Amino acid sequence: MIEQLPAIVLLLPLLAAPICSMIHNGDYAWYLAAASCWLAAAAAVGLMAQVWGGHTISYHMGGWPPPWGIELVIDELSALVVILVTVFAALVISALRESLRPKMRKHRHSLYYAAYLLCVASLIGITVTGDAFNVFVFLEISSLSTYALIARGRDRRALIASFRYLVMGTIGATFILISIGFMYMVTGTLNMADLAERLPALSDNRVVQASFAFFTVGVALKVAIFPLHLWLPNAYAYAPKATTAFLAATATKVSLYVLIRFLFDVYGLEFSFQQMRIDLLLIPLSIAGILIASLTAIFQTDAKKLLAWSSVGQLGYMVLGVALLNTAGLTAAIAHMFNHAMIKAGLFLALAAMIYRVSSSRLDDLAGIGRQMPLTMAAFTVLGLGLIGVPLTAGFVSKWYLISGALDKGWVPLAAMLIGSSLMALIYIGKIIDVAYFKPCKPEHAEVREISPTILIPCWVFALMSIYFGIDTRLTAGVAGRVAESLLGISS
Amino acid sequence: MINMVLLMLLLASVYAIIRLDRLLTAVLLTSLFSVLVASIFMVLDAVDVAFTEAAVGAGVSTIFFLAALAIVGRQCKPTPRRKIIAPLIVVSATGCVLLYASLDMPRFGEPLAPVHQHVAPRYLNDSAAEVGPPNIVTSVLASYRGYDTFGEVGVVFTAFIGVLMLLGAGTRRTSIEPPTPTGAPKESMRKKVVLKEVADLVIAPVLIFALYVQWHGDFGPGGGFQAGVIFASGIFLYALIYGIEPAQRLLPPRRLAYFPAIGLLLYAAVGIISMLRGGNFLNYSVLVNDPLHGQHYGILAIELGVGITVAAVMINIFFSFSERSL
Amino acid sequence: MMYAVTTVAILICIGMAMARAFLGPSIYDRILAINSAGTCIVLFLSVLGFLMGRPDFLDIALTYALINFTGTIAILKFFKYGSLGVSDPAAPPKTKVE
Amino acid sequence: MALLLDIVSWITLMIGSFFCITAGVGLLRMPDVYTRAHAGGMIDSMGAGMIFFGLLLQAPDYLIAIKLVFTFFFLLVTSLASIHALAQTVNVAGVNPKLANIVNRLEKNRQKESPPSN
Repeated sequence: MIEQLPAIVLLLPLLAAPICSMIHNGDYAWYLAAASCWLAAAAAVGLMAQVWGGHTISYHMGGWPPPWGIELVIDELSALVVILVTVFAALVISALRESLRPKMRKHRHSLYYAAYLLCVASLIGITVTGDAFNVFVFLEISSLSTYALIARGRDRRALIASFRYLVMGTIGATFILISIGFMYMVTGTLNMADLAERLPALSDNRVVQASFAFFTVGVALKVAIFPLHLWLPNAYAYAPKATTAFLAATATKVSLYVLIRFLFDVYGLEFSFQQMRIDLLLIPLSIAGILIASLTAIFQTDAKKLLAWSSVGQLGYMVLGVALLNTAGLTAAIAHMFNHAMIKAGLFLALAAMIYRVSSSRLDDLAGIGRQMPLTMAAFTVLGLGLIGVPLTAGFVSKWYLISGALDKGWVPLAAMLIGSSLMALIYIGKIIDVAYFKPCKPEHAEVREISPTILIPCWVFALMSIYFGIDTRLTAGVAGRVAESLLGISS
Repeated sequence: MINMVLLMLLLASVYAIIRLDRLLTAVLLTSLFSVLVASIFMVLDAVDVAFTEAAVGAGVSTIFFLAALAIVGRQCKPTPRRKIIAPLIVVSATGCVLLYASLDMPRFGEPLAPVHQHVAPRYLNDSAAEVGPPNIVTSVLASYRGYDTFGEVGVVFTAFIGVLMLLGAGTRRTSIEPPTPTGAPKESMRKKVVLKEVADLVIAPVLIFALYVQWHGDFGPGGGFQAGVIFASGIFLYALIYGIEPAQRLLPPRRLAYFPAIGLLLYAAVGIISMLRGGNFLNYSVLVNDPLHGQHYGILAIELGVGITVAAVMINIFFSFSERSL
Repeated sequence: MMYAVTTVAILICIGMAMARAFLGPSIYDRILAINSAGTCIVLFLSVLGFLMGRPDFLDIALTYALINFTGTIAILKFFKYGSLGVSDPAAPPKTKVE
Repeated sequence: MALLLDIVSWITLMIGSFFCITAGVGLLRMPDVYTRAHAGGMIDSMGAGMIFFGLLLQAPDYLIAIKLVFTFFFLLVTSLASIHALAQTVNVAGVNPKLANIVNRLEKNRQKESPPSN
């Protein structure tokens, strides 16, 4: 049983999805979906327990040894990402039921949960696999299900946003496929560990270089690295309320995980950073992304778009951490993956609760909501402080590592810029808090009440997690530090 | 030599698709393009791939394109010049990188290329003893890399969920009278008679051929995916000749909507049974006492799952599209 | 040898049919030309199987011969009604089915 | 015997090829849809028929032979039916054959040229 865990964590949501689609009663479908998500989360915690301390599990699909068959590989990094995906999926789906209820027919709910589960399963699949082509297969599932989820948004603009994402996502996926094909062409294998063994000898081969270029661009599209982020703000802004919380928390993070995996493990440190000098590309782009996205966020009048632009900026932090190429930077990137996912999921969920009550995400309409919905807004404030990076919240931990990574390199201006950008986060989060607490409430929203506990509890769980992981950093920064050292080849 | 000629024809068809501005023509030429690609795959000896391309690209996707055109209209607006620039840059950059990479690629058909040296020899030499089917492509797809195929079925299923969420299904509308065709009704009836007779003649063989492809996949080219597509196209033919309503009476959409999930679950069930019998997921060798027999049963079962899912998804999508365009 | 000559003849025919598909002028010409090109490709695939000594290529030819028909009918129907879902008067009466 | 089969195959394949090329030229050079449909039908009937017959004589086993027969049969039936349907659609859409115009014109010319009857 225990040795089957890598397959089980993936199969739980993947099998619940078709069953959900067959259940016409949306309520039963929700019970099944939520149960499978929570069980998968438990399995993920079990996986983490097995690999804790730097062990690796290898699971041979179909009993065929790699590189002939497909291998699932789980180490601390992938276990962390699996926990991120499953736990947050479980928390968000608990809230999803309430936010879906009024809009669709019952059977539509079941289909919605099925698409959601497929998305969860595919993200897990991408994370746990040790096979390059398998990454692509599950990337397809995740893309398709994400398009469907986004397109179910409030109005026609959701369809347009989804279509844009579809076009860009397809280009990205094609690039990734070309890249994997090229790698196979020159090595004859698809297994990641096997590729890592064979690629260094071919570092002068132009096919490998081209595959690297295609891969970076393709994944950068999925991660939404500046300037390939154009699909993200609209997709997040027009996606259905609570779904945004899940997508913002997990989808881009898993893509970033793929980027880290391939840059460090498959292509190798030397090839990626010393021969191709990917850091020279990523550092300026991520700095530009942080500044421009934060500035744009400040000038947004729509709360959802504001948070979406803030996501682009926060992804910049993570990419910057990767590109710094020292232990502190990489620790920051990985820890921030987890912390930001947690904070953004909570923020979007709290926002979803407010939108659910006032049916609009414009800042003007949220005026005075802090008095009508004090608990939701309090959670939002706590999470917002985390996003800014106030001490004793999770956001502070990752920013601290990032700044020390910049200082390790001796780049004081960069550290100053990071503090400056945190101030920008203070401004845009402050904008929402200001509107919510200190503006008079609109008369038509005078009747607005507190949201039901099904959404409120997940919100507060995220908020409390954000504080807990600001104090106890064993799971986030601890794992991230060990992973960073092993990725950089430093034996501790 | 044949390769070069086919590639020239392929280029010509691509040029035609780009140059002709009517969408219907573009759809027609796309189907031609797919057959040419299938022929090239054939010349390259990739029979299974050619099979899929011929069935999907030339048949089903043409029909889906048409169904989509019926919803969105036939004309496309001319793209303004400035909007062409960004895609042009992306495409040319991609082309340049591809050309750059082609400088170091192994020579065409080179037996010493890494692809033939590392993983492939075991598939070629040992698959008959380890897995069984004479068609090595089937062994690789269904057993060695069965998990990928499972994922692909998942992709098809996800597409189904997506279409169902966006277009809806089972929303049977009251029948709308078909617009009377311009021209002499007598002649149009006569046309119907010829087509109907031919369709009656062809539909049953198409379905039987689909079953042949389904069960013959171990030996020759084919398998669940191709079989599903061919089966679906037989149903399309029925729906096209007799109209969508009789086809839906034959296959009620409400019940049909279960089948994609059933196919996927059948595939997974094989994997789970092997897990219960102590092997890893999708390890068919432990299904029965003799590993080779286990592989055989496992492959047959999962191919059936693939076939059910693919056929049901295609038919469902077709119904959703056609209902929408009424 | 004889297969090679036939293959060349068929390829020439495909080329000419494609030229007609490109030239048009009416949509009917294009449908006709593409139908003919499809037939030629079926012939090509069959002969190619013999040329390369792999007659099981015939499966693909057979598939395409069957599927091409569905495609052409779909095109004609689309052309006539502007949709694929219209029921035709030639449909069997409701009582007959089931 | 084998030689005889080879010779017959050669002949039929060549006839088939000839029909294919002729039909291709017809597709290109014929003046209107109806006449081109005739050329297109030629590929399906004579071209395909002869080539499949030639191949049939060379078939190594029964399965192949049966598949050849089936392919030819379906090709013949389906492709000719679609050409027929196409021609019908063209006719219903109101396109007149060009040759008909020529015939009409000739008719008119003759009427013009012939001296008035009274």
